[in-house]
Amino acid sequence: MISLASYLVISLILFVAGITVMVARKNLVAILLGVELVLNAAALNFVAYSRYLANNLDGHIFSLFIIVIAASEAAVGLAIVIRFFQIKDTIHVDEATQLRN
Amino acid sequence: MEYSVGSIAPIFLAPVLAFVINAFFGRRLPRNGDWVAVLGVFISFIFSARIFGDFVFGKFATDYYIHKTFTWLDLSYMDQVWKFDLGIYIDNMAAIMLLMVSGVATLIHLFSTWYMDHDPRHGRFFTFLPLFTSAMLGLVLSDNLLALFMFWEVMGFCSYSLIGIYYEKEEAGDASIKAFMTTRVGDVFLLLGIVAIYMVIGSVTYTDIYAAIAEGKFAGQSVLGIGLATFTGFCLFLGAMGKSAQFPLHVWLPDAMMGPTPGSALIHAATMVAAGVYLSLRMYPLMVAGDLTAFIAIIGAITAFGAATIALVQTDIKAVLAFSTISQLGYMMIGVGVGSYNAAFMHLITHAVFKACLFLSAGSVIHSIHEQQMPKMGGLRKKLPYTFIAMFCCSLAIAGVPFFSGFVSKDRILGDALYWGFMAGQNPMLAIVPILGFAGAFLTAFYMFRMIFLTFFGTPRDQHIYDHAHQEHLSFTSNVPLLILTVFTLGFWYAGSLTGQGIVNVMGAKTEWFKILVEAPQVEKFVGSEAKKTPFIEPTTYTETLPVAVLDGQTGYAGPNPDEHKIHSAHVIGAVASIIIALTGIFLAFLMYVKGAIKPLAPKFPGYVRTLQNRYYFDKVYQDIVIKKGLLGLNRLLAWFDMGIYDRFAVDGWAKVNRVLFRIAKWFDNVVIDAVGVDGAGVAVNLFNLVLRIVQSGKIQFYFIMLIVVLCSYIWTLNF
Amino acid sequence: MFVQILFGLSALLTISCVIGVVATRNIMHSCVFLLGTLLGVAGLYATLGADFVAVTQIMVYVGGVVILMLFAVMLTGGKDFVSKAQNLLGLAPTMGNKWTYSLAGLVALVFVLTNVKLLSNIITDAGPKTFGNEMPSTVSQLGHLLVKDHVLAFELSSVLLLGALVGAAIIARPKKKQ
Amino acid sequence: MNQTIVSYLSKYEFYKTLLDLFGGNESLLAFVIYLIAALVVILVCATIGGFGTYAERKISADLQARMGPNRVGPYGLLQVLADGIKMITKEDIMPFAADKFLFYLAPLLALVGVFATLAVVPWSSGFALTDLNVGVFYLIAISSLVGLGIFLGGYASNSKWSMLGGMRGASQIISYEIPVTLSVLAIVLMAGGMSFGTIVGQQKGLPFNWYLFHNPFTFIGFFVYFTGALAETNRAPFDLPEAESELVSGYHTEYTGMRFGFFALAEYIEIFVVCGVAAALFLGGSNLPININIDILPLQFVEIIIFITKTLLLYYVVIWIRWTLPRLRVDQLMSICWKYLTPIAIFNLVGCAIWMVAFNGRSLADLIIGH
Amino acid sequence: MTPASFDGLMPIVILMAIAVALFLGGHFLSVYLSPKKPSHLKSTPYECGEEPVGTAWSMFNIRFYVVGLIFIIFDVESVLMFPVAAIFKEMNEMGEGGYVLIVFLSFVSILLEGIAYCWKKGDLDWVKSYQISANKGKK
Repeated sequence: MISLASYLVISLILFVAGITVMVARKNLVAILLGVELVLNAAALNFVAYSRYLANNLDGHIFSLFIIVIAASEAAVGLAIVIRFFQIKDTIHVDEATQLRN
Repeated sequence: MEYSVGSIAPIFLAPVLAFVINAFFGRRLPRNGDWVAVLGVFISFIFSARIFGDFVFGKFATDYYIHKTFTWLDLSYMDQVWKFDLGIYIDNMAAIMLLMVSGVATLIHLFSTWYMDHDPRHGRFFTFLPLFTSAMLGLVLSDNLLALFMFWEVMGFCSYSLIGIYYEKEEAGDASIKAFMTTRVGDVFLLLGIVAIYMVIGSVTYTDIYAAIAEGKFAGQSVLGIGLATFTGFCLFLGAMGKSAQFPLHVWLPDAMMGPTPGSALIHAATMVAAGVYLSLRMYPLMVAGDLTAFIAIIGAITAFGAATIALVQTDIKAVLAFSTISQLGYMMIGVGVGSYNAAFMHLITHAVFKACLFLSAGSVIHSIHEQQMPKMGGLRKKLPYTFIAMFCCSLAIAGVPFFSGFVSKDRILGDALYWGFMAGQNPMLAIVPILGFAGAFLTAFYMFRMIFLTFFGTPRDQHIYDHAHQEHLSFTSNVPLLILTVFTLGFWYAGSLTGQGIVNVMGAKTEWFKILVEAPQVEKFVGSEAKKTPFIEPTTYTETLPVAVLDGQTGYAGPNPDEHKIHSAHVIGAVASIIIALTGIFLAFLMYVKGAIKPLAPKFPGYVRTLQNRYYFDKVYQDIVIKKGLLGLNRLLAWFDMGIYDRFAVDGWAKVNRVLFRIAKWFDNVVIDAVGVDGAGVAVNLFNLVLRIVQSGKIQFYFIMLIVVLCSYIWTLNF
Repeated sequence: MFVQILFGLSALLTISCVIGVVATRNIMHSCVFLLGTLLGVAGLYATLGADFVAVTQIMVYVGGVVILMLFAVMLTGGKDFVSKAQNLLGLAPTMGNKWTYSLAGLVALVFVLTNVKLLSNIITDAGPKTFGNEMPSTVSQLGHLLVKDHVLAFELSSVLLLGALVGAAIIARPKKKQ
Repeated sequence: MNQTIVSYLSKYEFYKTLLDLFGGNESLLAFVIYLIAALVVILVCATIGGFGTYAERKISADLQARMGPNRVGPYGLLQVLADGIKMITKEDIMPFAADKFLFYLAPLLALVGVFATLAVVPWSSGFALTDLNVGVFYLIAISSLVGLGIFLGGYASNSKWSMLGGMRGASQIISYEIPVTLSVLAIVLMAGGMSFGTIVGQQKGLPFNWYLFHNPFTFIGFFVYFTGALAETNRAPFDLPEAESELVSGYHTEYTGMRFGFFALAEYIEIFVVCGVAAALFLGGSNLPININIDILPLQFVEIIIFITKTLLLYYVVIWIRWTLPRLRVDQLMSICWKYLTPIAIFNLVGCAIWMVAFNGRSLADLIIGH
Repeated sequence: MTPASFDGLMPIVILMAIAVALFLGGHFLSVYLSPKKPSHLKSTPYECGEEPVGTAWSMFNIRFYVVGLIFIIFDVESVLMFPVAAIFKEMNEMGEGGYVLIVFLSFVSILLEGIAYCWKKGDLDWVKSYQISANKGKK
C-alpha cells in the first residue's frame, strides 16, 4: 500500500519546485506560477493527512478552499501583472520596486 | 445572573458593527454616520459597565475570572493534540480595563463629532475610530496571546490610518509609516515570543501559561543559550516597548501628532499605548520568572526621565503632551518593574483618563484658535473657561498634587520604587530608578504647568490670534466630555474602597479597592485551570462565595509581608517627597512664566537645549545610522551580489556547453558548486533582516529568500 | 493493485512535469508543464479517494487558472517574449540564469533539510496504514460539512470571490478611449 | 450504487468462469473487460465521428438541394474511408515559425480531453464504462482540455489567423462553460447526485418523468444547456474560432494531415458526447419510455439503441442548426453568453431549488395527475 | 450493485492511454505514408499568399483576459455549489430544505451581485463600453 511518506515527498518536491521558480525566475507570471505550485503542495498535504492521520474530511474542505483562494489569487495577481506591464512595458520583477523606501 | 456570550460579545461586536456600517454606507448616512460610531461605542460601554459592576462591587471572590473558550482550529490526530482555542478571559483587571477603554472612547467619540465636524476626512475618521476601539476591547477580552497579537496588529493598522489620515500632507504620511514600522520592530519579537511559548507549552492561553510557569515548565528550557523564560519574556517586553513607546522605540509617538487630536487622544491615552503596559502586566509572572523586572524598571526610568526632559523645551502643545505620555508610560513600566503591580495598572487607568482629557482640551484649544505653538497663545483663560478648568485639573492630576488621581497612583509607584531601590537590599546601582523617577516627577510638574501658564495665563502674545479665537460656550459635544473626564481626575474615585467600606483615606497613600481587586496573578492557582474553563456556548457557573477579603478590608497581597513597616515608611516618605516635589515644580513654573521672577534657564545651556529640541537626536540617529548606513550597506551588498556574481558570470562560455545536462539537474549541482559563494548571502540575510523589516529593499524575491531562510533558521534554533 | 499503478503514473507525470516547469526556458511551455503537473496532482487526489477534490482541481486549474495564465502570457508578451519564443537568443533574461538558479537551489536545499527535520517524526509515528479498494463517495459528506460545519467559510468564500472579481476587473479594465 | 460494466457483468455466470480463467485476479479481469469495452466505445465513436462528417455533408446537401458526396461507394458511404486515407497520406507541414512542442501537443490535448469524457457516458443502465460519483462534474471538467488544446493549437502555429481563432475559441469555450455548468447544476440539484447512474435512474418510466418535463425551469434549462453545448463545441452559429469566411480556417489553419484529422475527430466526438449528455440529463437517457421492471442482458442493448437514437436525433438537430442559422458576431456571442444565458441559468437554478422545497421534489406531471 | 472502487477509475486511464497511442500511431503512420517535400514557401504561416509580416505572438486585447477573469470566478463558485446541490435533495427529505435553501440562495445572490457589477461596469459587452463610453448611458 502507498505510504503517507510518498505523498509528503511528492508535495515536498512540488513545494521546492515552487520555491525555485519563485526565486530563480524574474518573470512575474512565472512567479505566480510558482505560487500555484506551492499552494498545490499544501493542498495535497492536507488531503493526504486527512486520509492517513485524521478520519474526517476536513482536509478535503481545506484543500477545496485552498483551490478557491488560489484561483482568486491568480486572477487578481495576473490582473496586477497585466496592469504593471501596461505601465512599465516589462514584467521583469526587479522593475517592481515602486514601494522601496 | 449568568454570563452568556450574548452579554459579553456586544462589547466587542457593537463597535465592529459600527465600523462595518460606516465603512460601507458611511457616505450615505447623515453626518457620515458619526452617530453610528458613538452609538456603537456607547453600547459596548453599557455592557462593560455591567461587567465592571459585577466584578467590582463584591459579587465574586477576588480571584474569580470568567474563561469561555471555543476551538478555533483543531489539527489534532490520534494521540497528538494540536488545538488552537480562542476565548474570553475576564478578571478584575480586564473588567476595569474594559470600563475605562469603552468609557473614555465614548467620550472621545462624542468630542470628535464636534471636533471633526466639517472636516473633509470626517467619514474616514469615524470609520477607523470604532474599529480601533473594538480592537482594543477585543485585546482586553481575549484569553490568549495569539488573539492579542491579532488585535495588536489591527490597532497598529488603525493607528497608521488615523495618523496618516491627511495623507496629502507629506509629514503625515511619513509619520504614519514611521509609527507602523517602528512598532513593527517590536511586533516581530512579540510574534517570536508567542511562537516560542507555543512550541514549549503547546498553548498560548494565559491560564495555561501561568500554570506552566507554576509547574516550572520554563525552567529547564533554553533558547540560543538564554533561559526560555528570559527569552520569551524579553521578546514579549520588546513588543510592549514598541507599542507603548519605551526608550529606544519611542520615536514614533511624537510624530503621531500629525493625526487629528481626538485620534491622538485615543491612541496616546486610552488604547494603543495602554496595550503594551497591559501585555506586560498580563505576562507579569513570566517577567518575574525571567528576572526581567530590573531591566523593565531601568528602561521605564530612563524613558520617564528622558521624555520629561525633552518635554521641557517643546513649544508645540501637542508635542508636550506626547512626551508627557511617554514619560508617564515610563512610570507604568517602573511600576511593573518594581513589582507594584496594581499601582502600575492603576496608573494606567488614571493616566488614561486625565491624558485623554488633556488631549481633548488641547484639541479644543487648537480648534478654537487654529494654532498649536504655545508661544503664540496666552491669556486664553477668559476665552476658553471650561477647557481651562479641565486642563488645569488634569495638569494637577498628572503633576501628582494630592486629592487628584495622578497622585494616588504615581505616589504608590514611587513609594514602591523607593522601597525597591533602597530598602529591599537590591543591587545599590538600582537606586537610580527611584532617583530618576522623582526627578521625572519634578520635571513633570514643571513642564505641565509651563504649558498651562503659557497657554492660559499672562497676556496674549499674539493679539490677532487671540481676537479671532471663538468664545467657548457649554455644549454637549464640545466640552461636556472634558468636564466629565475632569470629574474622574479626582483622587477619591480610585483611592477610596468602593467595595463595602465608605470612601476612606482621601489622601490616598493607600488605594483600597485597586489593592484588593487587582493583584499579580498567583500562578499556583492556575495549575489545572482546565476545570475553570467553560465552553463558549453553555452559561458559566460562578462561585458565589462572598469576598471575605473585601469585607474585612485586608489587602489582596498574598501573606503578611515581613517588612511591611519598611514598605509603609517608604510610602510615607514617597508621599511627602512627591507632594513637595510637585508643589516646587509648579511654583517654579509659576515664578518663571507668570511672575517672570526667574529668567528661563534655556539661554544658559544652549547646547543642552539644542540637544533636547532635537530629542536627543534619536530620529537623526535612526535616519542616518540605521536606515542610511544599514540599508545602503545592504543595498551595496545586494548590488555587488547581483552585478558581480549573477550577471558577470552569466554569459560564461561553458554554460552553453552543458546547458542540456544543466537543464535537467540545474539547481542540483549548482548548490554543490556555489554553496560557498552564496553562503555569504545567507549570512547577510540573517544579519540584516531586522533592518530590512523596517525598510524595504523592493526586491520581492529577496524578501522571499529572507522569509525562507529566517523561517528555517528559527526552526533549527529551537529544536522542538 | 490498480491504485499503485495510478499512483505511479500520477507521480511520474507530476514530477517530470515539475522538472519541466522549473527547467524550461519558455514561459508558455512552463505553463503547459504546469498543466501536466496539476493533472498529476489530480491523479494523486484520486488515489487518495478524494474524487471531488480531484475533479475540482481539474475544473479550476486546467479549465481556469492555466488558461488565464496563458492569456496573461499573451497579454504581457512584448518583445522579450517573442524573441525568446523564436529561440533567437538562449535563456531569456526574465527566465533567470544559472546564478539565480544557484541561489534558488541553495534556498530549496535549506528548505528541504528543514522539512525533513520537521516531517521525520510525523512520518515515523504515522506508520503504515492499509486501505481497501473501496472509494466511497465524498460528495455528500463534503456537502454536509459545507452547509453545517463550514457554512460560514462557504458564504465568506463567495464574498471573497466577489471581492476578487471586482478588484481584478477594476485593475484589468482597459482605459476608456473618449 | 455505482454500476460499472464490470460490476454489471459480475452478476452473470460467465463472469465467474472468466474469473477462474484469470486465476481469480479481479483487477486483471476488470482491466481486460474495460480495455475491450473502451476499444469498442472508441471504435463506435470514431465511426460515428467519421460518419458525422459524411452525414453533415449529406444533410447540408439535402438542405441546399444538392447531391452531396456520391462517388465513393454506394451513396458515397465510403467517403469516410477516403477522407481518412487522404488525411494519413497528406504531407504534414510544420511552419518554421511555429512552437514545435506545442504544435505537436495541442491536438493530443484535445484528443485526450474528448476521449476521457467517453468514460462516463451512460450507454445503458449496465454498460456504462464507469459511473463515477462525480460523473457530470468530471465530464464538464475534463472537457475543458479541448478548449486548452484549441488555444494552444492556435498559439503554436504562430499565424495571425490561427492566433485569432485560438483566442476566440478559448474565450468562447470558457465563457459558455458557465451556463452549461449552471444548468447541469440545476439537474444535479433535482437528482440529488452527480453520477449519471443516479440522474438517469431518476427518470425511469414514461416521458413525463424526464427532467425535460420535470418542471418549467428544467424545460428552459435544457435549451440553455443545448445552446451552451453548441458553443462549447464550436458549432455554428457559434463557429467563430474556425469561421472560414473571416479567419481562414481558424485555429487549425496551419494544421495538415493527421493532426488536423485529430482535431476534426475530437470535435465530432465531442459533439456526440454533448448530445449524449443532453439526452442523459434531460431526455431520460437510456431508459425505456415505459415502466418495465425486468433486468436481462438483451435489454441492455435495447437501452443502448435507445440512448444512441436520442443522441443522434440531437446530433441531427445540431447539423440542421448549422445550416439554418447565420454566424454571430463576437460581441453578440459574448452578450448572449453573459447577458442572456447565464442569468437565465441562474434563474433556473434558483427556481429549481425553490421548486424542490416547495413541492418536495415532485414533478409537474406528478402534481397534475396527482395521487 | 457494488460500491465504487478504485477500479472504476480504470477506464479513464485506459481511454487516455488509447488517445495517446492513437495520436502517436497516427503520427508515425503519417510519417511513413505521407510525402515529404518541405519548402520554405510551404512552411511560412499562411497570410493569404503575402509575405508574413512579423510574428503572431503580439499582445492581445485585454478583453480576453477580463472574460477569462469573470469566467474563473464563476467557475469556482459553481464548483463550491456542486456538493451543496448534490445533498439538496436528501436534506430536503430530511426536512432541512429551508435551511439549505437559505444557504444556497445567499450564496447565489452574491454570485448575482458579481455579474450585476460586471454588467453595470460594461465588462460583459465585448466592444462597446470600452470604446464608446460617452453614450453608454443611453443603451
